[in-house]
Order: sequence, then C-alpha cells, then structure tokens
Amino acid sequence: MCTDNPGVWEYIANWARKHSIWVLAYGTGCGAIEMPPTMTSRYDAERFGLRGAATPRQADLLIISGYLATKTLKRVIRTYEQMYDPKYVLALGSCTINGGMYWDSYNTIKKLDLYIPVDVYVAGCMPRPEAIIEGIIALQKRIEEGRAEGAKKYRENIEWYKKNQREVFGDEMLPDYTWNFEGGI
Amino acid sequence: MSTGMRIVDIIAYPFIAFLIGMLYMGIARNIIGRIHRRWGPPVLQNLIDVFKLYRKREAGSHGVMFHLGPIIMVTGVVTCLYFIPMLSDGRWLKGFSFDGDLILVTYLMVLGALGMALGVGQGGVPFGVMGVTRGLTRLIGLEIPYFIAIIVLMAHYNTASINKIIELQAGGLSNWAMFKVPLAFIASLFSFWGMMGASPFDIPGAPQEVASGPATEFGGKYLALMMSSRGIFGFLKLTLWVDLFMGGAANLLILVGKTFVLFVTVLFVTSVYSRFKVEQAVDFMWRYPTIIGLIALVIEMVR
Amino acid sequence: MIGPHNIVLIPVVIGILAYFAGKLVRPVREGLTLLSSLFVCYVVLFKAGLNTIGIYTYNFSLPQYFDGFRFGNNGFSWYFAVIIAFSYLFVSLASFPLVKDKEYHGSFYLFFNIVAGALLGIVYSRDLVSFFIFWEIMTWSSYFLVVMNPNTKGKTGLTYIVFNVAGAYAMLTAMLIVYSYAGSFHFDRVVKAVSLMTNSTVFFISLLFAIGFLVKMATMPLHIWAPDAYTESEDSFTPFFSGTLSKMGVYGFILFFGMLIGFVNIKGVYEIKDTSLIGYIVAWLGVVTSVFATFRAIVQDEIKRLLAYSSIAQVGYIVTAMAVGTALGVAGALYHALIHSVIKLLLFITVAGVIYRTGKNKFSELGGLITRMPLSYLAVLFGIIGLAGMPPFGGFASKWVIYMSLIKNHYYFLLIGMIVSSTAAFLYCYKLIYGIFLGHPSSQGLMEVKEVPGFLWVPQIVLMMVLMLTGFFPGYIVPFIETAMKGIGFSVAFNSTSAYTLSAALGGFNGFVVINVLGAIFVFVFVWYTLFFPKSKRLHRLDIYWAAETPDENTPLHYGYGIGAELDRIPWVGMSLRTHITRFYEKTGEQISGIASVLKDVVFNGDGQIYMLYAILTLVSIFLLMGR
Amino acid sequence: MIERFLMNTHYIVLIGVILLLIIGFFGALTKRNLIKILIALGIADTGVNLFFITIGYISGKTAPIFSKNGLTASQMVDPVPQALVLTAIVIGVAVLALGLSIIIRVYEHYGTLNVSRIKRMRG
Amino acid sequence: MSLNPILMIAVPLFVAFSIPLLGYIHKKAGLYAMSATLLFNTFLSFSTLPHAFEKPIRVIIAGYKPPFGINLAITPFSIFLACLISLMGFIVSIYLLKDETTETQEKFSMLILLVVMGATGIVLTGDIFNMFVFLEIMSISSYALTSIRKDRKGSEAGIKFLLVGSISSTFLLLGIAIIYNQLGTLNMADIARRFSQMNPKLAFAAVSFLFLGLGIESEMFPLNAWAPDVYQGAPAPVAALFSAVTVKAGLYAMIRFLYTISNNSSFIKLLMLFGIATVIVSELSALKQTDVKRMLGYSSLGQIGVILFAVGIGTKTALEGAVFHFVNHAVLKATMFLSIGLLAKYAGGSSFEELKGIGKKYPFLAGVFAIGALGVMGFPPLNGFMSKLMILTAAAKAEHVVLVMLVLAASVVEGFYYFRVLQVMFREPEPTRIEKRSVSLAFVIPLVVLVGMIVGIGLFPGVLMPYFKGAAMDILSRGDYISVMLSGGGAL
Repeated sequence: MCTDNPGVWEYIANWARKHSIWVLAYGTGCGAIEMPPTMTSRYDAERFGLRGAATPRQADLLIISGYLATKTLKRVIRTYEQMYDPKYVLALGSCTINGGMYWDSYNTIKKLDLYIPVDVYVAGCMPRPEAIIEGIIALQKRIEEGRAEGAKKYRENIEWYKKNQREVFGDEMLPDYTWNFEGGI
Repeated sequence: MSTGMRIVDIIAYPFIAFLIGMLYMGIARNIIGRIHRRWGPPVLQNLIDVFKLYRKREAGSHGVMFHLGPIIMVTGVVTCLYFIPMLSDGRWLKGFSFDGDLILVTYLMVLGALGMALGVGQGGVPFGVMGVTRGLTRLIGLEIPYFIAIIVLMAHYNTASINKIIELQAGGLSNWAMFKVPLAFIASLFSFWGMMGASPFDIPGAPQEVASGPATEFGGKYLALMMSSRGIFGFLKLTLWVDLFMGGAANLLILVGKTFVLFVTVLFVTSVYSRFKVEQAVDFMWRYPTIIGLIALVIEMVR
Repeated sequence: MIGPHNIVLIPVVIGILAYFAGKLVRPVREGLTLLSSLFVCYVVLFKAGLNTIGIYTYNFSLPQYFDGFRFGNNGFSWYFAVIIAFSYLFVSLASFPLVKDKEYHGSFYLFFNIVAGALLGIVYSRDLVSFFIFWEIMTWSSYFLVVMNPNTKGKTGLTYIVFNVAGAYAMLTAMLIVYSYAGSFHFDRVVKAVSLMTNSTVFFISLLFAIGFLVKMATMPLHIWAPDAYTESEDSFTPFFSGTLSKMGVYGFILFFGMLIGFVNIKGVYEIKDTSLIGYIVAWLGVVTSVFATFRAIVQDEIKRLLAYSSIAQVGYIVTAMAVGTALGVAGALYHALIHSVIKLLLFITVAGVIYRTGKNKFSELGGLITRMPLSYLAVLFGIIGLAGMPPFGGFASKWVIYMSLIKNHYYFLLIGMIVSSTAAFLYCYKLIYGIFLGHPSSQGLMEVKEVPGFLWVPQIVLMMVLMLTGFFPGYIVPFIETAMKGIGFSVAFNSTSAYTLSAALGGFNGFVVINVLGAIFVFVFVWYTLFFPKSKRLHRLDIYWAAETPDENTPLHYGYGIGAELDRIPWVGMSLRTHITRFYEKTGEQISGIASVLKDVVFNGDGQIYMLYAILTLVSIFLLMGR
Repeated sequence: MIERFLMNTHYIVLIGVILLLIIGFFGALTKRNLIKILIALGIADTGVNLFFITIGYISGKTAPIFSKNGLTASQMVDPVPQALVLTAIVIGVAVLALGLSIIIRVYEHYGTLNVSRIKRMRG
Repeated sequence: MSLNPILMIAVPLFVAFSIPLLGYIHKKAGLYAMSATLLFNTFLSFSTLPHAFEKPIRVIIAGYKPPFGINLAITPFSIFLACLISLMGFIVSIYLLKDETTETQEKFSMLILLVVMGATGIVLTGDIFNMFVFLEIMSISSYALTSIRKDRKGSEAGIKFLLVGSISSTFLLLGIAIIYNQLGTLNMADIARRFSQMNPKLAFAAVSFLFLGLGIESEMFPLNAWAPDVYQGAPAPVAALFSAVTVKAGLYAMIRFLYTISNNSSFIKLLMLFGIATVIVSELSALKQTDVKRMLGYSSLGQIGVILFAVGIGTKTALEGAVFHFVNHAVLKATMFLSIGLLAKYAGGSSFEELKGIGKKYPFLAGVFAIGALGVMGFPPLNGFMSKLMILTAAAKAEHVVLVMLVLAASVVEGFYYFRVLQVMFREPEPTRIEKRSVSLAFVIPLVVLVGMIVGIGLFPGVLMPYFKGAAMDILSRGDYISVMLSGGGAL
C-alpha cells in the first residue's frame, strides 16, 4: 500500500483530505477577524470538515489573511516549512495578490506567490465569510482532482523560492534545517 | 468456541472499540454543534480525520523515543482494553479479563499516558512538557475519588475481579452497583469526566494555552495513532464504568446503549463548563468527589 | 567451615587488609573487594543453606556473663542476606570506576567492606547483643562514608550520627529491659520472657524498638537525617545506603515485632481495629511519610535529593504494610523491600554514573542525554517503571500485594493515603527521566558526554533483568517469601499456584499474560508503523513548533526541570511543602546547648574559692539530708 | 561514749578546735587574697592537728618521751596520735610551701592575688 | 615469691630522691632511671598478681603484727589496680623520654615517680593513716606537676587544685581522727571489724568527712570543679597520668572505704546519685567547649561518673563492669591525652581553630585520636563498649531503667561532640601554616601499645574477665578481708 500510485487508493485519500481540512488560521492582517464567523454558528465551516489546528505539524491548510510584512513573512515561511506534505495555502485579500493598498509600501510583500506556493487566492479587501467558504470549496475541488500539490511544487523549485526570499531577507535568512533533512526516522 | 473464533474475537476486540469510540466522538462534535445552534460536522467526521492523517505523506520525528511514544500509548490503551470484558456472557468479547483485576486495569490506564510522555520528552517542545506535567498533576486529583469508589466496590462485593463484580450485579436494575453504592458511583463519575478529558478537565491538551499539549510536535501518522488511541480510551472507560456500575452488557447492543447513555452525561458537562486551571481541578477533585466517596466508604464500613 | 557465624568476618577482614595493602598497590583494593563480594554471594546462596536453623554459639572469649554470641540462618535471614550480598556485589562493581581517582580511595573501601560485614552480622545474629553490636558497627562505619566527600556540609554528618545513635540506644534500653526479664539475650529465651511481661512493659519496649527501627527507615518524625545523608554521601555508596541499609530497619522491625515480641502480644496491650495501637500509629506514620516525602521529592532540583525523598516515601509504604501486622501485609512488605532495593540500586548506580560523566548533579544543568547514554536511559526507564509501580515490571506486583493486604483487612483510609502518594510518584518519576535524558541539553558540554563506565553496565543489566523477571513471573518470589514468613512464624498468605500468577485475598493477576499482550501489541503496531508508512524525516533538534519563532542554541528550552513548581498552588500540597519539622529539632538542639552553656558557666566558673564553697556545701547538705 | 570522750579531754580544748576550724574555713571562703586563704587553710589544718592531739591525751600523764629513764608506759599519754600529728604537720608545711611558690608564679602572670580575678580558665 | 611487695613502694621512693644526684652524671639519666623503676614496678606487680588472686597477702612491716603495725593488704582488687597503675605509669614514662617539657626541669621525673609511688601506696596499704599519707604525697606531687610549666594556665590550675586538695586533706584527717578516737586503731581490717560499735552520730560524721575528702580525690560531681582546669592546664602527658593513675587511686580509696570499712548502704546509694549527676553535668558541659583538652577533661569526668554510678549500684555484675571500666578509662584517656598533646604541640594549640585539618597533616596521630574517641563513645569493636554494656545491663537488672536512659542520653551527647572534633580534624582543608615534622619513636611506641590494648581488650574481653570477677568478689566479701588481714594469710 505504497503512497503515491495514482489509482483508487489515492482517490479515496483525496476524498478524505477534501472532507477533513485542518486550518492553521494565521491572523496576519485584517482578514483574521473574518475567520471566527466562518467557523462559528452563522456560517459553520465545520460542516465541511474544517477544524482549527493548534500547530503547523497538525495543520493541512495555511490561511494567510492579509498584508504580509517581511517580518511576518519569515514566520509564515517557517510555519509553512514545518507543515507536512499535502499542505495547501489559501490567501485572502488583495494585499496577498498584488500588494493591495500597500502596493508601494517598502516593507510589505507584493506577491505572495513568489515566496510560498499558493493554491487559492480569494480577492476582496477582506472577503466576507461566504467568500472564504467559496474559496474553501474551490480548494476542496482542487484537492479532489489531485492538483493541490503545493508541497511538491515548493520542493522541486526550492532554489527559486529561496532566491526570492533571500532578496527580501538579505542575510537574515531562515535556518535551512526546516526544509532539507538527512535520513533517519 | 474454537481457537480460530477465539483469535478472530481477540483481533476484532480493539477495532470494535476503535470504531465505536470514533463514532461517539463524531456524535459528540455533532451534538455540541447543535448546542451551538449550528449543523456541526457529519457523524463520521472523526473517522475521516483519522484516515486523512494516516494518509499524510510526510511525518517528522525527533528520535527513536519520539517514534515509540505514540506506539506505546496505543499499546498501553489496547492492553488495558483487553483486561476489561466488553460482554458479560463470558464467551464472546471477554479479552483477557480473567487474568487481571481492577487494580491492574487502573494502573494500565496510566501506562499509555506515561509512555506517551516519554515520546513528548524527546520531542523537546516546552509546550509538550507543560502538557504532560499538567496531565500528571491532574491525575493526582482524579485518581483519589476513582480509587475510593473502587475500594468501596471491592469492599462491597469482596472481590477485585471485574467479571465477578458483573456477575454479582446480575438480576435486574435494582442490584446494579449504581444503586447499591450510589454515592461511590457519583464520586467515580467526577473522575470519569476528568479522565475522559471533558471540558473542565481537558487541561493537558488545551489548544489555546499549551498548543495541544503533548500532541504539539506530533504530526501526520503519529497524530493519527494518538487520535485513534484517544478514541479507544474513551470507549474503554465507558465499558469499564458500565461493567462496574451498570451490571455489564449481555450483548453488543446493550453495551452500546448503556455506554451511550453514560457518554451523554459527558457531553452535558463538556459543553457547559469552561476549563479549570490545574490547581483548581485538583482542589475540586479533592473537595467534593472525595468527600462523597469517603461518605460512601464510611457507609460501607459501617455495614 | 564457612557458615553464617564467620561469613561476617570475611568482608571486615578484607576491608582492613585492602586498606593497608592498597597503600602499596592501589588496585589491590578493588580486587580484594570484588573477591570478597563474590565469595559472600557464593556463601550466602549455597553454603549458608536455605533453612538450616543451625545455631553456631560463638563464645569467642566473651565474659561468661553473656553466655556467648549465637548466629543462625533461616528463611527470613536468608531472604535479606541475599539482598545484602547482591547489592554488595553490584555496588562494589559500580564503585570501581567511580572511586578510582578519589583521594579517599583507601578509606572508602575500608568502611564499605566493614558496613557490608556488619549488615551480614545483623542478619545472621541470633541474640540481642550481637544484633546490637553489628547495628552499631553499621552506624559508625556508614557515618564515615556519609562525611567522606569533602564538599558536604558538616551538619549532615552530625545530624546523621545523633539520630542513628539515639535510635540505637533506644533499642539498647529496650534490650536491657527484656534482658532483666529473660535473664539471657538469646532470641528463644527472649520470646519466652516477653509473654510473661506486664502490658505496660510490653508497650514500653515495643515503643523503644519502634523508635530504633523507624529512625533507620527514616519515617516521618525521625527522618531529618535522611535526605541530606543520602544526597551528600559518596556517590557510589548511596545505592548501598538507600537500597540496603534502610532494609535493615525493615528486617529489624519484622524480626522484633513479628517473632520476638509478637504482634499478638502487642495487640493484647491496646487494641484498635484488630491490630495493636503502636502498629496502627506506625502505619499512619508510614502513610504520612510517603505522602510528605513524595511531594517533597517532586519539587527537588538535585537528582540525588529527589531519589532520597523517593526512597523515604517507598520505605514508608513498607512501614505501613508491615506495621499493621497482618500476614499478607508482612509478605507485601518483604516483596516491596526486595523490589525497592533492586530499583534504588539501579537508579542510584546509573545516576552516579551520569554525575561521574557530566560532573553535574542538578536537573537544570542536564538534559538531552538520551542520544549519548542510551543504556543509562533504558536503566532509568526500567527504574521509574518499577518505582511508579507500573504493570509490566515487578514494581506493580509488590504494590499490588500491599494494596491487597490493606483492602483485605479493611484499612481503607491507610490505602487512600498510600494511593495519593503512589499517584503523585508518577510526577517525580517523569521528572527524573525527563530532567536527565529528554528535553534539550542545558549546556554544550553535554553533547560530547560518553556512556557510563563499563563496570556499571553489569549491575545495570542484571538489575533490569531482575525487574523484568519479577514482571514476567510475579509469583516466582512467592515461595521464598513464604519460607521467610515461616521463619518468623507467620502463616502463609498467598494462594497463587504457578510462578506466572500472583493471587491473594481478593483477586489476582497473571503477569505473564500482561507482558505478552503488551509485547504482542507493541510489536504489531511497531512493525505496522515502521514498514507500512512513509519513513519520517529526522528533524533537527531546534526544528520545533516555537510559536513560529526560531529558537537558537542558547534559548533555554529545557523546561522540564521545573516540574513541581505548580504544586505550591494546590492548597493541601502547598501547605505540606511549607511545613518543616526540622525547625522543631533545631529548637530542641538550641535548648540543649543553651542549658549546656548555662551549666558550664555556672558550675565551672573558674573561681577557686567557689570550688571550695561547693565542697563545704556538699558536706552541709550531706549532714542535713542524711544526718537525722 | 560521750562521757568517756569528754572526761579525759578538757572541755576548753575542744571548743578551741571547733573555733580554729570555723575560723579557718570562714577565712578560706570569704577572704579574696590568695595568701590569706592559704593562711586560713593552715589554721584549719592546725585545728585538726590539735584535735588529733587531744584525742591521745589522758589526763594526768606526761609526754611519751621514751629516752627519759624512769618513765613507765603507764605514765605516758597515748603516743600514736602524736606521731601521726608530726607527719600531718610536715604535710601541712609541704602544702603551704608549694602553695606559696605557685602563688608567686600566679602573681607574675596575673599581677593580682585576688582569687575572684584568677579565672581565665572557666566554662 | 622472691620479692617482697613492699619494694613496689620502697624502690620508687629511693630512686625518686636519688634522681637529683643522677642529674650530675648525665642530663637525661633521671628520665631513664624513672622509666626503669616503673618497668621494675610493673614487673613486680604482675608477678605478685597470681599469688594475690589465690589468697590475699598480708605484708608485715617491721615485725609488728596487725592491728598494731603498719602493714600492706594486698587483695586481688588492690594488686590488679597496682598493675594497672604501674603499667600506665611506665607507658607515660616512655612518652616522657622525648617530651620537651622534661628537658627544662630534671625534677619532673622525680615528681612522676612520687605520683606513681603514692598511688601504688594507697592501693596496697592496709592502714588508714598510711593511706592518708600516700594520698598526700600523691596530691602534693600532682600540684607541683600541674604547674610544672610555669605558664599562666599551669599555675592557675595548680593553685585551684591545691586549694580544693587541702580542704580534702583537712577533712580526711578529721575523719581519721574521729575513727581513731572511737576505735583506737588505724588498721583498716580492725576498723572494719569494729566499725558498728562506734557511736552512731560520730560514725556518721566520720563517714561523711571521709566521703567528702575521697569524693574530691575521685572527682565526684559537686567536688570536681577543679578537674577540668587541671586537665587543661597541666601538660598533656601529666593529664594522661592524672586520668590514668591519680583518679584510680582516689576511686580505689572511696570503694575500699565505702564497701569494706564502713559498708554503709545509704552512702553507696548517694554515690550512685552523685555518679549520675557527674555523668550528666560533665557530658553536657563538654558540649560547648572550644578547647579539645578541656573537652577531654570533661569527657574523662563523664567516664568516671559512669564508674561511680556502677559502684553505686552495688551488685556483683555492676562492680565487674566498674572494674572493667577502670581499665578502659585508663587506657582510653591515656591514648587521647597523649595524642592530643602531640597534635597540640605540632599545631601550636589545642583549640578547634588551631586543629583544623590536622588529620590530613598527621594522619597517624589523628587516627589514634579517632580510635580513642570511638572507644570512649562505646562503639562495639573497641573496649569501651563491653564495659559500658555490662554496667548498663547490671543497672537494668537492678530496676534503674530511668538512670540507664539518662546515661545513654549522655553518651549520645558525647557522640555528638566527639564526632564534631573528628570532623574538624579530618574534613577541614589541610592547614598550610603547619609543616610536617617527623614524629619520634618514643611518642609512637606508647601510642601503638595503647591502641593495641584498646583493640585487643575490645575484641577479647574474656581474657581479663576472671580478674574483674576476682576483684568484684574481693570488694563485696568484707568478711574474709577482715579475717585474712587479722588472722593470718600469707605471713611474710
């Protein structure tokens, strides 16, 4: 029962991954305030199998909910690298798409995609809970079709991502033990 | 009851507990959702979660002991399960309960948690250690009312083997231990909620304070193992309480029925009360349940 | 022929020989000690015979007045002799590397051998005088071992000697009273004499004997000396100190209260809940000791002090079990005595090795040694499983017997007290293994540490085997316990049939099945997990969830040593941690020295004339008082 | 017995002995000066010697001088106590002499003879 | 029996007074003469020991048969003590050969001889006034010995000793005078025979005077205030001699007087109470001492208290224990004082500060001191244990359980302060200011012999047991003492 032969087994796995997404709600901007209504009674994202995850080790979905200062980006990258393989990123708000209203600010990130692979963008200067749930459903469809392979993408062109990150961080790079591993269990 | 059937019976033992346990947790999340006036996840949500975690492609480990931590936890829980008879007819689903007694079961319940703690230790996350310390300190509080209750039971039925206790409770509702030694049952209920991790007592794994405590550093397949062992553990405690206080179960259906009734009491407590601090939990446990238990003990000694 | 009577001399003579021979050739000391310990083990196991009730009167030119020493051996002394012999062997093995380059190398081997000889003497003596003589030799020779390493406080030694000598003299007074009734010191004559004593005398001598033995077992009001003495005694002697010396208190208590005075006689005096008043009080002392000592152990930062308090707590269980005087209780006490000395030997030897290698003895300075010292980790793991009384190993079996004895005889409140302390024991067990081996190394030096010296592996592995053996076959020890019990006249308590099971009054369990089930499941899950899942990545030490921050080399991550800090906030436990009985003893100490200095200055005030006045006054007082 | 005792010793001498003893001890206990104490002890000593002599005295008999011819044993007083007193006197003298030499030494060191101040060694 | 026991007194007397002459031949001749005579004395006493144990010997001097002439009454108890005294004297004399206090005064050896001769005289004499004379000789020479060093401490101790000593001699003389007045005789056996015929009031007065006088000599509680100062002030070998010899003579006189002569049970009971008081007071006051020699003085008083307590009990086993404790106390105290003397000499003083860490610098001497300390405390393998056990067993047999507990409590206190000293010596870091000097042989031999005796007696007490039994019988059997001394015995 090895893991990555496409066939039926993978289909079932994707079905399970679709229906149980554990969210690491990263309150990095104004979008964080939208997360509670989506999870609680009125919009109840738990119906879709969403559940808050306390640590990146347990999480599948990383929601970046707003502008990203370079300082916050370092934390986001470390968290992303600590998550395990089928991991997805949902970027809320226009600030993650093209810098939004901070398009000319000196210390915000203009395009999130340069630094970590993003699965679904939800535009809007802070999308409402319905829009977030819409984004999640889109994400679930991607997972079902098996196209939500952000982790593989990050692994394959790690140099490119690291080059972009080094441009932003300069010499204060993150330690690299979070992404390249020697063997052993 | 050929040996072949006996082997199937033994192998099926933990899986039955796993399924029912996961089912109960799913139902619990659904009911709590309904209490919050929202739909809540589907009943099989927990099973899906566990299956998803099993199919995670990556998992990190901090060393051999880290790798063995969850394994020992499952081992401890399943071993403890084997020493508690699910059905009281003595033929099916009785595990190895005839080889052990109540004190053995009490200590086996804690074995899993201690094994897990070793894994958490090597994980090196300070949150993990804090979670373990809170868990063990809470245990000091929980163990006392529970032990007083089982002392009363042992004194009342003058035996320590669970099967014999079930037999002595046969014959109708009136001579269940629940009614024979009601105060002891009430005292044990408090510690039951504590051990189930019901809300006022879910101190070790509190996500807000200690980032899910012991499970902080465990992801992927290890988390799956921990969730399934928590499911089995839930069901294990339910069957134990049913055996001790509600006269055991003749067949699986009665078992599910009785355990579900007991499980509902946990729900009421979880959804209403907010979390205790550790010292509040221990102080609470040593105050009311212990006094109730002692009263039961005195009544027992007088008789 | 070598027998119980002259086995005592072997270690003592060899100790003295080793001391002087060692001045010429240093390693002679190790060789001789090893030789003597092996020889003692051989004699104890085979030569002395299981229940040869031989009495070797040994009139070595003593004044006819004492009509001779008497030595003998029966199941009961054999049981304790085996504990002594093997711990003597293991501790001497462990001490070779640890004491090799210390400057008190010679005197260590001298006093260590003398103590071992004295213990054998105690166990084999069959009359009160030889019992007392070897008890005193044990006291003063262990005193020198306590004060041996220079960085200990002087006060420790003095507190140790005052308590133990006072306890020994309490015992001596009781022996003399018994002698004045019995006319002889031999055990058989004493047993006859005790039955004709009046109730109040029986109560008085059992009180004095109780004091003598409780001091040795460090039970609560008399335990002041124990934590400091265990912590500050020479590292390689502490296993022997806490593992075996405290068992002499157990041996004495059972021997005197079981056989000589007899529980039935004491019960006749004042009876409460069908046991003797003294027994009941001592049982409660045992429980109080174990509860207080366990909570005190949790908050310690020094490794050896934690283990010291844990020894006091564990011996507290033994005291409770045997004090109530029931057959099953005494059996439980004997079983737990064996298990406790095995565990304490294992833990203290390993800790001594760790301290020897790292040079640090505090949890806050250690951590993360599991990768460097795997065998020691395993040893401590086995040790804490035994200490906490967890099922797979022998620790559970002995605790189970003690619980069963308390339930069977309806001492429920004693049992509840014991449960509080045995549950709290999990905390200090976890702290012990976490503080040293798990978590993060507190300093860089810990990463280059080597495994404990080779000599320590032998005791560690053998003791681990013993723990597993008692786990696999809990009933294996039962026949030896029963012969021991018959040796002091107790009826048989167990009704377990085979070596696999252990069953007594209310229930029983099959250790073999427990371990097999555990093993089977473990293997199954381990195989399933290691083969059928993607290999997990080896994460870096600092690659931990740190709220998205990046911890570097010197962020303090080894939080575990703070376990127990939260106990202060728990009302009852906090109060127990704050009360100190040492204040009471310090005050009495000041009182006595106050009287002493007043007396000294008043009576001997240096003025010649006053001395003459004393003479005249005495004359006048003699005339007045005696004159009429 | 008392009559025999009183009969052959003069009443006065007995009172003298008691007086001497009282003076001696009174002096030894109250006087501060070391030399005075020694003198007082000497007085007590002579008191005892006097007592010893009076014991041996038989009224109407003379001193026991054997060399004098014509003196029979019956006329002599009991000679034994007198012999003893001789040795006692010698001892008294020896003690006195030794005491005085030690007092000189004490005076050199302490500069005073007041006994209440010679107590460096106490407690 | 070739030599007449009287030589035990005559030879030392003769040599003592010829020593100043020997001084001219060779400066050290006096010392060698002294130890030679003491050796002769030991040899003579040990040779007469077996004979005396068969039958007490009565030595007639100058032809006058008792009860008229002065004669020696050599009973088992007295000859045993004579052996002990001469042996101890000889051992201390070997020590003195090299001790520097003797270089300055050649009179030193004469005084030592006089003390030993006086003690032997007390022990052997059968005449009460003769005992008084010997007592005085011994006291005067010990006053002189105490202040031999002419330093402040010595002279202060000497003067105090002299004052209290002269009071004791006054009362002794008074007591003897009354006895002579009533019974007309000075021979002990004769007095013992007719003691009951005395006028009860005067008998009581005589007994109390003598009790007081001898009490001062045998360091009983209210009367022993002078002892600590003397033990501290006198040079160490002299202190060793006092504790081993002079106190023994005083105790012998007390026992002989109370048991054989007056046989007054109420005073024996009083002696027991005073014994207990001595033990408690001296052990307690030793607790707060800062000077080791003074502390040893108090501990010596404590041990004597135990002996008095044992004598006071009066049963046969108690007396055996007392005699055994005589021997142990003499041996132990001699070892302790000699070793502390040397340690103090090398460390420049005997207080705790000066002796810090001396154990590391002089391991042999400190080791001997430690063995002595363990012996005094009564730890089993050494000799102190057996005698203390015998005494306590006898006390328990005689229903004095409370007193037994008091003695044991006192020995706990004793354990405390001895181990405190040992810790000061062995555990403190090595003192830099003291340089290691080699210990000369004359010091080592006596210490080795004494340690040998401690361990020997400790391991094989049975060897001396018959002598203790004989001595105890002798004390108790008043009747045949009288009969032997008066009627016949080994006429010599």
